[in-house]
Amino acid sequence: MAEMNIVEAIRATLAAEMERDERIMLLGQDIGANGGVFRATEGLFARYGEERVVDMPLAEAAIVGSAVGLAVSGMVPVAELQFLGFGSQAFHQIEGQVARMRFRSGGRFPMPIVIRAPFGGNVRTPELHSDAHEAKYAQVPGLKIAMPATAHDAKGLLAEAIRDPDPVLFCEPLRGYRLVRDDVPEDDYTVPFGKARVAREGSDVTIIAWSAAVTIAERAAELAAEGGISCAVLDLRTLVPLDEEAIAEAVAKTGRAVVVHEAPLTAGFGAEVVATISEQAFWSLEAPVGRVAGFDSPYPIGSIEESYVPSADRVLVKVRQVMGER
Amino acid sequence: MAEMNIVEAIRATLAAEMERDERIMLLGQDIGANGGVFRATEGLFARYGEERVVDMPLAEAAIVGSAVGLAVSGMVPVAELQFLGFGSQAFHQIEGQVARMRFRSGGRFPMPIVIRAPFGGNVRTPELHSDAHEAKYAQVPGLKIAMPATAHDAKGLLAEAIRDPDPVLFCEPLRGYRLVRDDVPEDDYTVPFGKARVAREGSDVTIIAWSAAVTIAERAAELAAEGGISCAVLDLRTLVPLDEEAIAEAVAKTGRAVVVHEAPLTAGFGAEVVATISEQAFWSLEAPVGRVAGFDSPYPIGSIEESYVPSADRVLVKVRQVMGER
Amino acid sequence: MNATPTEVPPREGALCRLDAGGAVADGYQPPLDDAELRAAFRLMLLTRLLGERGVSLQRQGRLGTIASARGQEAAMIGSAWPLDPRRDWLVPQYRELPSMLRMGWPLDRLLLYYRGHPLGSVPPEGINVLPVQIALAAQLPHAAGLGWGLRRQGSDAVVLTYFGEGAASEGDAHEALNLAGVKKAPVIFVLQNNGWAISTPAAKQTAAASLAARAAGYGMVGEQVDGNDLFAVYEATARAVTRARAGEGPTLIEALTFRLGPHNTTDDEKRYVDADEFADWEARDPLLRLRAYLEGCDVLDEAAEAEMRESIEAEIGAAVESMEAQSQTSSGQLFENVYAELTPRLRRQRQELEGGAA
Amino acid sequence: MNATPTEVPPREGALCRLDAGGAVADGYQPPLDDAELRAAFRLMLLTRLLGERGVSLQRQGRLGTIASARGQEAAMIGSAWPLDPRRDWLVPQYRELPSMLRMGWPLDRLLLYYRGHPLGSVPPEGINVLPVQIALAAQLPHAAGLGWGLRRQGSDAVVLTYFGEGAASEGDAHEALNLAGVKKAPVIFVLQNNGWAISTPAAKQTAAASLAARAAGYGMVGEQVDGNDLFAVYEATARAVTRARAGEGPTLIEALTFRLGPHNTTDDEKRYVDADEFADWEARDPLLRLRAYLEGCDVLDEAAEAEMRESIEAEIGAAVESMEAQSQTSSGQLFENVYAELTPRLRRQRQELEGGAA
Ligand SMILES: Cc1ncc(C[n+]2csc(CCOP(=O)(O)OP(=O)(O)O)c2C)c(N)n1
Ligand SMILES: Cc1ncc(C[n+]2csc(CCOP(=O)(O)OP(=O)(O)O)c2C)c(N)n1
Ligand SMILES: [Mg+2]
Ligand SMILES: [Mg+2]
Repeated sequence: MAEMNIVEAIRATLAAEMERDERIMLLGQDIGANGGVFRATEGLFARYGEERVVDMPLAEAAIVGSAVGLAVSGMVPVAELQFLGFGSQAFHQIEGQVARMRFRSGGRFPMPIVIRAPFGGNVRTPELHSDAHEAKYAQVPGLKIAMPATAHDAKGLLAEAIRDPDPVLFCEPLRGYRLVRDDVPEDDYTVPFGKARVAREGSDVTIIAWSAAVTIAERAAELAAEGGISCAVLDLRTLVPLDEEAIAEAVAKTGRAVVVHEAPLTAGFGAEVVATISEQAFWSLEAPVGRVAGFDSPYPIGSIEESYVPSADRVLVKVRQVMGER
Repeated sequence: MAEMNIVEAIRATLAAEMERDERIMLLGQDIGANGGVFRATEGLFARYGEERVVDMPLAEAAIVGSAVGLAVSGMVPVAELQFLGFGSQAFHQIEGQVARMRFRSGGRFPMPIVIRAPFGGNVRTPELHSDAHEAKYAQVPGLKIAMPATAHDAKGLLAEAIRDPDPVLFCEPLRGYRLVRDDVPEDDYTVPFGKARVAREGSDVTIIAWSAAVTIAERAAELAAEGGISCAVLDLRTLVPLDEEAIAEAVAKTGRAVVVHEAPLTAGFGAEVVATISEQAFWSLEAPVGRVAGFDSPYPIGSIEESYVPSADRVLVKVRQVMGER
Repeated sequence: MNATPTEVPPREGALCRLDAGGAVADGYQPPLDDAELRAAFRLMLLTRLLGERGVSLQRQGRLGTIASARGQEAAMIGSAWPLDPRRDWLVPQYRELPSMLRMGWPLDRLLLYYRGHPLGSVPPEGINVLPVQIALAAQLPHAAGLGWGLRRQGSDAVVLTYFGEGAASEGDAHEALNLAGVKKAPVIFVLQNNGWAISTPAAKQTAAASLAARAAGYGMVGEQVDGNDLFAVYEATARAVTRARAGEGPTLIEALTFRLGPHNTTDDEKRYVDADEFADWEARDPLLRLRAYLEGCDVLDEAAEAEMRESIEAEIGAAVESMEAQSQTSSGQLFENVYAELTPRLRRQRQELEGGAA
Repeated sequence: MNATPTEVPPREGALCRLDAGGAVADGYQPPLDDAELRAAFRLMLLTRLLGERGVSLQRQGRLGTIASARGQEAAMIGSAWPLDPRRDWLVPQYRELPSMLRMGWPLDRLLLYYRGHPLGSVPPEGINVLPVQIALAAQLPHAAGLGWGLRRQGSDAVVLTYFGEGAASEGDAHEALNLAGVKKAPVIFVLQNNGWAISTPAAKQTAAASLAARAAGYGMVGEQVDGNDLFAVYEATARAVTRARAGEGPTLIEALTFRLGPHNTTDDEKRYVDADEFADWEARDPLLRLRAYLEGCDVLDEAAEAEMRESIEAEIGAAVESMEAQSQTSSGQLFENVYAELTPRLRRQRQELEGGAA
């Protein structure tokens, strides 16, 4: 057991997986000699060489699209988008190709591809670097979506993603790269997809979140506790597949829920969570589910981003509201 | 007043708007001499010439991206994506550029751009031609989304979209191009964005839909009426802005609702509708809101698509379910 | 009507061996022996007849939309012929049916594709062909990655991929060509410049005089050939295959050709193609050209062709029958192969559908 | 450390007027008169000093991430100089600060951009510059459309746009160049090949020997120039401007240059750039080169440069003050200019935020 931050956990997992399976290749921008702009691949170039840790031309559609061909040839590509926002440049390859090739080919060409991508606000990156795009990808059948909140899960979910025969979009919280630290077992383990994690027990309100928003939810739960409200925090871990059972169970217990995410409110994945609760736990609901999200405006520039990203305070306000306090 | 189908209404509106405003240019694939693969621009090339009705190179990002520059230069570009599915090739230009340029430039460069795109199933098109992608675009702040269900609204919403200073994704129902016919006033008129239409009054269940799904909803309402259930049908017309008031009002009346769309269920815009209902009309709900949608699988090939696209029968089953019948 | 008809090959500099009248230069030896010549001609003829039969089946409602290869048979067959179907790979766009057949794709399965049947895009085990690609140019990065991956694993296989002069305007074409160049991937990019992308003429597609010239911008060999000349296409491709196998990287071949018919069964080329332009190209029909040559050197005669025709009709007939026999579908096909295993949500959706909700 | 250092210009065929030592060919007359030469030199020096001041402000936490133009001043200033700021347009990527300044972008507003302030990307009325573009190559279709649109409206304005050799691999670059060629749009595409895209060397970016060679594939003129030579860059651009104004369409200029520093303030180029390569390029510094020339022909001397330096420091100092005076923000800026008018939902969100929920 070692304490690690998320970027360390990811680096260690990439190394271990590459050691385990020779078919694994890393593709990305600046992942080689530079070790990735966040050092997620540091040391791997020296260890595995430029045939397996590949600095690609600056072309996201080619990074993702060539992964399709590499997978057909028998390789296991792990592609890095330097930032999730630049996945838009490859959107047609992700939604139209990677996610559909197994279906289109009747199973002949599975796509054991992982697309890693950091995202998330409040780290003072330039425009287009922070946006949380997960809901757009959750609308893409054939793709799975993992969004770890802890270093422990970053390792376990990434190992699972790489071994999964299906394509996985693996979103990494920029803010957590250095700031989120927790115990990571040294042994090999995986965290199964579609199993949410109870990050905190509580009896009044369930706060549902994923990725960096889990930390915000936990902080809000602490604040709420000071005011006498007991909040559970449920970390979804993967959006697709979605752990509907855990959601239903948690909400059945508390009767009240708030969902938190960084992406804009409208058509964000929070809406799916609300709809799922409505379908699976309607009769236990004692109040409308609250949503705390980014606003319906473009992710703003650094000096005003703190007002954009959901804060523990904003979550707390919503928690009070669903408790009928106001 | 003339009876028209949707493609006729669109063609007439494009002609009238081009007549009204010289700055309007049409950009697209095969929209010139060929009049568009669905004839939406038939006759306009002859009338306005190749400077205003432009057959573009086969490059969606350039079609959309050059519209940004054209708008800066003072033109009003109306771009056609041959199919909404190929908007993915321009996704980065739509979400990252068109939708953000006004915000980025502090209002200096408004983007009076319309992106027209047909979509929708059960017309036996090849793969990638039918997919309903609206929810992905609804997650894009800065963009408006219009989805007419009738020829009347196709005209009124398209005129509004073209005159709107903001970028609008205008999704046209392929199935309705020929099959949906209704009365279209010859006079100039617009249909305001963010105002839903009560397509049918009813007292037991509100069926909420947009675009081609409105027709399905209406058919389901007829079937339900035969079984003694009175369904209202609410046509949202635009997803962004969303007419929350109309939704709340309708659901307040019936206490029960079903939302219908062709896109996959998970993270579809139906989830947003459910979340909105939960926020705006929770206390009047007598049953969980039902969702009838495409399945969470890629839009399938022609011979099996009929089982994929929500049918009136599937909607009816859901209506019965929310009525507690089962 | 279009004011700027496509230029008619042979353009200056484009490789041409077999002229429009079926003549070759004195002493020229075709790159195929007589048996192969007959086989290639048979596949050209089959393609032509299949196209015609397809249209009639489509009109009867027994098939869906079909994009025909009529007029482009030499560009397709000439480029597919140098490949070794057991070791090499084909990454098609959507029009290259004879190339798929050449690589072993079963004819009945091709028909199932036109039928709109899910099996139609499923490559049988052992057939090295990717499914038909509907998104223009999206297959090109796949081809680059496939070639790169095969080579990395020590194979000397090559990858053949196709795109049109329309698809060539897509960003994916650029990204893929550039990547293939960097990785020296063993890929042959055959750009069929048939002058039209549906109704858009090449002159509105690009201001470039030659699309093969783009190869220089990717550090690869580029060659322009008369795409209606089986021999020229074969030769250029064979050279490219040799280079690719030897690790010398990718090649871009621009085959100048013409679509002798509508874009597909929903289109009418008369709305935009000038009748004179069409007639010019009919006079350069790749099939007639090869037939003239073969007859001239006694590799084929009327009787042999009639026999061939008969066997082709029988083959097509059998394939149509087999296609229709396989054309049953089940709604389960909506859920299979979305993932390796059904997600809980998909399982529920499947139950809902099968529970009679549909 | 990288095994394949970028080639050092002058490459064969690349236009060079002012060599690394500051010498020109006998009898060569620079394209700018003395006053303009001094003004151009001053802007180069300002760029250099601003970069240095920027780094120190960044370290103090008064500015955010900055991408410096150090080493590329000639490529930027030489290409921006032939433009007419009142009529022409600039569509930048993110590194071309001197070109923005040349077009009239206020210095304090540039600093506001580095500050992470929303105003930093707002072009003042009358300044013909698009906001800094973060998505690589995404600005190129905008430039093509802008040039096309201006021309359609009868203007003879031209559009200058920039991208790096990294961005050149993006699909958007291809689509935009091709479109500009088709539309004969009056656009000058300046490709600054500085050898590196962050840590990725040009040799991993493309196998092409010349990126200017891509112009042929779009039917436009392409030219490779020594990008550290103000005169060569100016001349090539001025010719391109003349052609563009005359309706002869776009030009692709590849300026061979080098980033004399990190990619931005979060980067350390020593992790990947070889020290020898760096030193080679320091010896080709565009600023030193021009200074040597100007001193040689008495357009500049030490005293004049010292004076210049002083006035620049004062200008930067005033801009920093003005920037800080404007650096207040309000959460309302999150909601303004998303649309022309707030949607009801945004109005509610704004109320929620301002109601103290944050
Ligand atoms: C990305 C994308 N955009 C648009 C289309 C619609 N479309 C289908 S075929 C076609 C024309 C293709 O022309 P070309 O690439 O020259 O190939 P050809 O049909 O001539 O063989 C178009 C626009 C598509 N299939 N994919
Ligand atoms: C579409 C996109 N992908 C990735 C990035 C991240 N990124 C920022 S700068 C850069 C390198 C750019 O290199 P180049 O185009 O050569 O320009 P230079 O920095 O050398 O001026 C990368 C990869 C981005 N900004 N946009
Ligand atoms: Mg074509
Ligand atoms: Mg560079």
